[in-house]
Amino acid sequence: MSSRASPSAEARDIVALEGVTKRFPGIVANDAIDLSIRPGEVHVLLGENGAGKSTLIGMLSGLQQPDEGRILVDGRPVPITSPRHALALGIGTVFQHMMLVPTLTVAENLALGGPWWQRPRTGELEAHVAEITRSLGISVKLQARVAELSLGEQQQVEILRALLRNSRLLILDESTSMLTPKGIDELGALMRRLVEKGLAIVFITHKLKEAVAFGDRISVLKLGRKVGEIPPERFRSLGEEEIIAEIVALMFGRQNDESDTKERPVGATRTGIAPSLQVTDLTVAATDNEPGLSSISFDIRPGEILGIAGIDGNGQKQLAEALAGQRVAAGGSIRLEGTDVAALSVGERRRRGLRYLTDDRLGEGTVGTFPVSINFFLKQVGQAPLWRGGLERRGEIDKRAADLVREYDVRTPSLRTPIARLSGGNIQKVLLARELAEGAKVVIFNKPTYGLDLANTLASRQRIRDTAARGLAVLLISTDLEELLSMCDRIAVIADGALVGTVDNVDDARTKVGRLMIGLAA
Amino acid sequence: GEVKSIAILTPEEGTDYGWNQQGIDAAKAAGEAAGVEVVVAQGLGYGDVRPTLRELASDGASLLIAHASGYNTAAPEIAKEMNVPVAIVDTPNGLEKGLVADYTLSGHEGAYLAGRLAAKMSRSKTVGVVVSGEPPSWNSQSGAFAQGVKAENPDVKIIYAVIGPAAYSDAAGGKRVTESVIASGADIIFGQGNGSSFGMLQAVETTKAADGGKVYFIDVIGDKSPIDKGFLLSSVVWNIEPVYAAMIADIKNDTFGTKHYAIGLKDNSVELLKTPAIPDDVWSQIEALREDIVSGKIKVEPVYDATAVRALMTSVAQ
Amino acid sequence: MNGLFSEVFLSALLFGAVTAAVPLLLAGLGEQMSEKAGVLNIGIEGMMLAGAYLGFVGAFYSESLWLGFLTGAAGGAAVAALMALLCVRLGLNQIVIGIALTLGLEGLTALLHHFQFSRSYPRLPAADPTVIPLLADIPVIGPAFFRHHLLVYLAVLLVVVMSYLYRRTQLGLNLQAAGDKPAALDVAGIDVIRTRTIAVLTTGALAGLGGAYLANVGAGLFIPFITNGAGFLGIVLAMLARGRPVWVLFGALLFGACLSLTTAMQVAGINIPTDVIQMLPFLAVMIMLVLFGRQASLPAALGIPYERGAR
Amino acid sequence: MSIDGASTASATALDATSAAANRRDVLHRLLMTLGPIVVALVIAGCILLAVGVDPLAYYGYVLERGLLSMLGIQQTLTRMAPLLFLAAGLIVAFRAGMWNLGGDGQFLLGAVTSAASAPVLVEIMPVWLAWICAFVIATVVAAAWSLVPALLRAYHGVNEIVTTLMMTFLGTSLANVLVKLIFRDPGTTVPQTRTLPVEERLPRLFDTTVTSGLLLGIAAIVIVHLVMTRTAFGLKLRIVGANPRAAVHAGLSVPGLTIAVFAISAGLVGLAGAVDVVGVQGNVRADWNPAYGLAVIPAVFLARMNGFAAIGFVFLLSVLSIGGESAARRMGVPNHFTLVLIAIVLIVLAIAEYVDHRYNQSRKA
Ligand SMILES: Nc1ncnc2c1ncn2[C@@H]1O[C@H](COP(=O)(O)OP(=O)(O)OP(=O)(O)O)[C@@H](O)[C@H]1O
Ligand SMILES: Nc1ncnc2c1ncn2[C@@H]1O[C@H](COP(=O)(O)OP(=O)(O)OP(=O)(O)O)[C@@H](O)[C@H]1O
Ligand SMILES: [Mg+2]
Ligand SMILES: [Mg+2]
Repeated sequence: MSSRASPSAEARDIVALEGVTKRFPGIVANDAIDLSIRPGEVHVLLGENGAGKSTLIGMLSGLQQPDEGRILVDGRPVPITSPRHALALGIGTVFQHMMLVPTLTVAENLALGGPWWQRPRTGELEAHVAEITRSLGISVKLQARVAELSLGEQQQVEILRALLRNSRLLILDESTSMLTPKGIDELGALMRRLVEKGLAIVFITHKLKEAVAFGDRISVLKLGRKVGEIPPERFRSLGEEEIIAEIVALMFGRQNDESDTKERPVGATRTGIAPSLQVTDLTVAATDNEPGLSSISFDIRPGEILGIAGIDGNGQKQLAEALAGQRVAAGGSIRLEGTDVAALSVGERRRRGLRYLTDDRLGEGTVGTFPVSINFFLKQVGQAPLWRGGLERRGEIDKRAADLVREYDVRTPSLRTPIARLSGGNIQKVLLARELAEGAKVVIFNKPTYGLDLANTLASRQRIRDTAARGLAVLLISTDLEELLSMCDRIAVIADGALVGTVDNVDDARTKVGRLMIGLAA
Repeated sequence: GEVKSIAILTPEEGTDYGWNQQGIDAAKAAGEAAGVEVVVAQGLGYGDVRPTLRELASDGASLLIAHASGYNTAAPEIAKEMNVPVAIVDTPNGLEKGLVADYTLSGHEGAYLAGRLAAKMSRSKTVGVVVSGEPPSWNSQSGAFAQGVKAENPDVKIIYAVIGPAAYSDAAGGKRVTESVIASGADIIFGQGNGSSFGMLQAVETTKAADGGKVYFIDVIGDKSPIDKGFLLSSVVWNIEPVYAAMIADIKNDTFGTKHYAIGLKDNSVELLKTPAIPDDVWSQIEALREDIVSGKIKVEPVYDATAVRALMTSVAQ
Repeated sequence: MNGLFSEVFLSALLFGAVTAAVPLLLAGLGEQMSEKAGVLNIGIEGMMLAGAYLGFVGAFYSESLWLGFLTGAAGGAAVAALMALLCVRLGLNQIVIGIALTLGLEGLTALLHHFQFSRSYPRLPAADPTVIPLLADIPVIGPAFFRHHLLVYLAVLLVVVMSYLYRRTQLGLNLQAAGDKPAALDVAGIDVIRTRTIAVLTTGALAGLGGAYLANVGAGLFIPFITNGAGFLGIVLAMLARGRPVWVLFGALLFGACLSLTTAMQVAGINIPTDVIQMLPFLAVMIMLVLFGRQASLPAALGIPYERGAR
Repeated sequence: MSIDGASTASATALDATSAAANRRDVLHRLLMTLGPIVVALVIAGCILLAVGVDPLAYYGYVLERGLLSMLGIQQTLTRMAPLLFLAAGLIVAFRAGMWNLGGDGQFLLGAVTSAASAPVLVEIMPVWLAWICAFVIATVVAAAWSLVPALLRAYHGVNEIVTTLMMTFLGTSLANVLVKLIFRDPGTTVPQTRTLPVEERLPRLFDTTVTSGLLLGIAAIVIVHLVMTRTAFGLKLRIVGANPRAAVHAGLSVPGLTIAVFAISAGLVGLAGAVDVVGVQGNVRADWNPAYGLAVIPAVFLARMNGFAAIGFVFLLSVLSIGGESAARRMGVPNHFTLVLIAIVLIVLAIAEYVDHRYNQSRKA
């Protein structure tokens, strides 16, 4: 797409981008992008992590200004100077990262933005909300504090807020990442209804199936450039498989989606061997805004992958943290190779081989301002050979970090780069390297591929499979059923802080797990 | 010894109608009289003055007057280090020939007279003592004031109040506390405090006594008549010039550091200020009392300790 | 001795407590607003000093107390404007700038006072009290609480107004969002920088007003360093109050009461060093914290400058 | 985008050029410090002009008396000793993300306890041992004083800004009570502790009046810098400071480290008081409070918590305070002007850092 023949924006465009370029220190996030967004269309934006999708959205919603190029609204060039301006232009956005105030209630969050002297108009709001939630098939607790909601519920609130604004252009940046399959379908149907009413929608996702199912037009970004577009005419003429093949070719330059459904040879685990991890009656008290765990029991043998399925916010995080020692258990035992570790500290559990790969990469997984090299070893600070007598051995640390960078293919400008500057996928590789370091016996993976692009997702899954193949016991927590089905030996379903059933991953597992997840017997 | 220039160091600016100003004015006057240059280092605070002392000494000052009790550790040390005479306050046993002289000044005799005056003039038979801290030199005046009141009329109540441990510049505190003391019946306030004494003065000016009449203020050390609005009854004024003049003379005679310098009623280095608010007959009685003190008929013992001063008050107040 | 504790004296003590509490109340309310919006305003002592000085100058030359309050508030707000420019707009470190402003205004007001008033020490006449009918006639309580300058009642009223603003208006939501998740406020169409700037300016105006009250009514004059750490007390009050204006009021009254207690005990002849009595309010609060110490609920983005689109 | 596969190569390349880059960096930092100071002097000079004082003469005295004259530089270096310890203590706390704003209380308690103990100790043991004991006492007392905020923060999550501020009000009063009621020298009329004789204070360096506390202070801040940047312990503290949740996740004992940070920080600040008393002051008077913390806190921030940079800023502060006092006297300006000067310098330095940061960013983009 090097030709910059600026197509004079067609009259039909609500918003058009002409040669928009955005640079950040050391990087061109958007490189001469042309894009037209039309009423009555769902315009899907696809691209790897870091391709520049969110940056583009940032400029449309007034968070950022293009360095070059221009944005046309209704055919006229308009610099979108602030989010307020964007809202006034009728551009409503659901951002990739939560944009709700955790200490305010849902209603207050929805009311945010009115004239300052007014009382928040909650009455008016309620009717309006009821109307929209009905058509969307969701329910929101208006009086609940946002901090008390699960991420999925928060995402619903954000979508609701964007709809409340009566925008002409609705932007959804990875808004399906936290929704249930049913929620996703309902959102898809709603988008359809909205575009039929004449709205324009920009929809960003990493799931190609959603893109094909909901989109009218697809644009693909790669390394900040627009590398291709499938217009509606062509979209309609192709079948799902063909479209996916085309997208994959555009995104990865590869012909086919390296099949991810490669079945794991079940039965590779040696059933005779004693379990590496035995959890009995693990209980965690509920807090004001988080569910607890009630009497969770399971065990995992060496070489086995046990999946935990369930809708987000049902105790997955509590389970992982209780196992890792970051959360106090009210009762029960956790046996690691026979010895109870329930009373041990986080560090001690790790030393004995219990590893936890968190789903919160920036929040707790890394120290964003510290260099990549140090972040590899955050959980080994003070240990030989990287530290001797408490003194840091820079050479040793850099050498080992360089090895890991090579081994795990971490793409970083240098070992000294602050890790927050890496893309999410590369941060994830650092975390993987850290948890799989020598001595691991049991590894808990919490949503290991959340937010990762296809290539990174596949690579991470392969790592996890390899881990199990090396004889480690793996607990894989995920909200993505496909992922669990493609990897696990057994899948347990968690609901309301309890395990409601465990299913062997054989032929009809999908149905059984699905039934358990919606509250039916397997 | 030869005296070319003397230097005086004060913790605050010499514009306070009080301790700092009296010191600086006196040093200037003494210097002028003796024909020596006077260097003034003011507003030095209560921190470390060694740098200033050293600098003044190396600039050739023949005498350093460290005019704050907070300076009485540093100054003798620098005297020895740089071999320059220093004068310090509140350290009677610190004398060293040729090097260190002490001038522990106490206006207690004057404060005693002020106490007599207050007791004579109080309509409510209640007087107040308000201080912003309890350094020894103030204690001795508070104590003597109480003794004076008691000697004049044992039935007069004395209310004592400290604004805060080191509330020297707390003008609002000075006003607040003084108002409370006035409310408890006092119609004459004997006030000691640096910046905070302006707050006391303000309270006196703006608060009526229980009987609806004027409340009067008795000040110490300086003379606030230039800024008075008719509420200043008197002041125990210190004149430090003779002390400094004597120091200069002693350096010249090589007798510096061999004697204590004091101020008192005798040579009028402590004086009770006469204001129009004092009726002539009362004033003549006070003059007579002054004579009695000078002649030794009345003895006023200074009390330096805060606890002892408070005890004096309580016993008076009962 | 009991004679000393007459009705008049008791009400004077309580009156004094209220007078001492008012500057703390105003400073605390101001600081609270900044903190709510995510700005840690350490420069409040400097703003109070600016308010005290300019408030006094205004009142002295215009011979109107109200004009003095106005100039005082404006003075505090002017210092706050500098803070807003540096810390909110440019995002400089709030602690560095706050301390620098405090140091600078200590020096500057002392300097100005030196050149202007250090020979004359002008003093204002007594402030006219506004007597609340009926209530003012209650023994002890009446003279203590209902014969103050009008500004005192306004300051108390301000507590109600602030509570209302925080709980019931969009402005309250905006402020809280600016402190807890500024990005969310921004994308809702409200300018975070402007919201925080308004909060900081309000803080400055309130602190300046507190300083002006301290100088004009509390002391009736201006002298260098007159605030004596009141601004820092305001910070403590605001943080302890956890976003509730009423608690600032209670805290300010507690400190005021302790100051009066100091006087009362001395007048009663109780021989405890003033240092010890001065420790009482802090001791009380520390003990409360140790006994009931709960999670501090400070805004998540407190002290962190906001930059749109940064990450 | 990312530099594929070149990570190791670029990492080593980076190391090879880092020495030269470092030198350039130091030069740059120096320029970015001196430039703003000149700007600040010009601004402050305008104020001087406004009150009718010749700024050039004023600054001449500041320079001469604070820096260039033999006497002046000695005073400046002596003033630095306690400030360095204070800065060291603050660096530990700030790097670990904890706002120890209770410096004045800790400083005074350290000062008072060392002042009370040193004169007694020198009578029963060798002088050097007495110093060490006095230092230890001051350190322990100040560290213990920080225990309440530390425990409240570690186990109840109570914000330490407010607790340390309150403890500093309390500590100042307590120090006064101690001087007035318990450690009071019976031989003086003024309430103060017994005085440590000049001969028994920390030795002076060579033939000067510079206290050897200066060397201790430099050693302290350099050690703190190295511990914070080169050791496992320092790294742990920095992790806690940069991201407490990551610290929990990494298995660090956050409460334990929090308490350690407060203890070390307060201990060093208490030591600052002890070094000032045992080295220079000799005793503590009631109501003495030099409030050094107020100027050192911003200096530490401007130094970005780097020990070596902090030495530079502390030096600058000392020059300004020693030279400023002298200049004010000679030019007939009230001493308060020094405060204004320091404030302007701090603000302009902060702005310069911002401008520098912006410039770097736009150049990289
Ligand atoms: N504020 C910023 N400062 C610096 N770099 C940024 C900033 N925002 C984005 N970038 C960089 O710009 C590039 C594009 O990022 P962007 O968030 O647009 O990617 P994306 O396509 O949305 O990825 P994802 O699928 O993970 O959401 C990335 O390399 C990112 O690091
Ligand atoms: N502030 C920055 N300065 C320099 N480079 C940056 C900065 N932020 C991001 N980058 C670079 O941008 C790239 C992608 O980062 P980004 O955080 O946008 O990824 P992402 O969009 O979240 O993608 P993913 O999560 O899939 O990896 C990385 O190579 C990173 O080095
Ligand atoms: Mg994105
Ligand atoms: Mg991402």
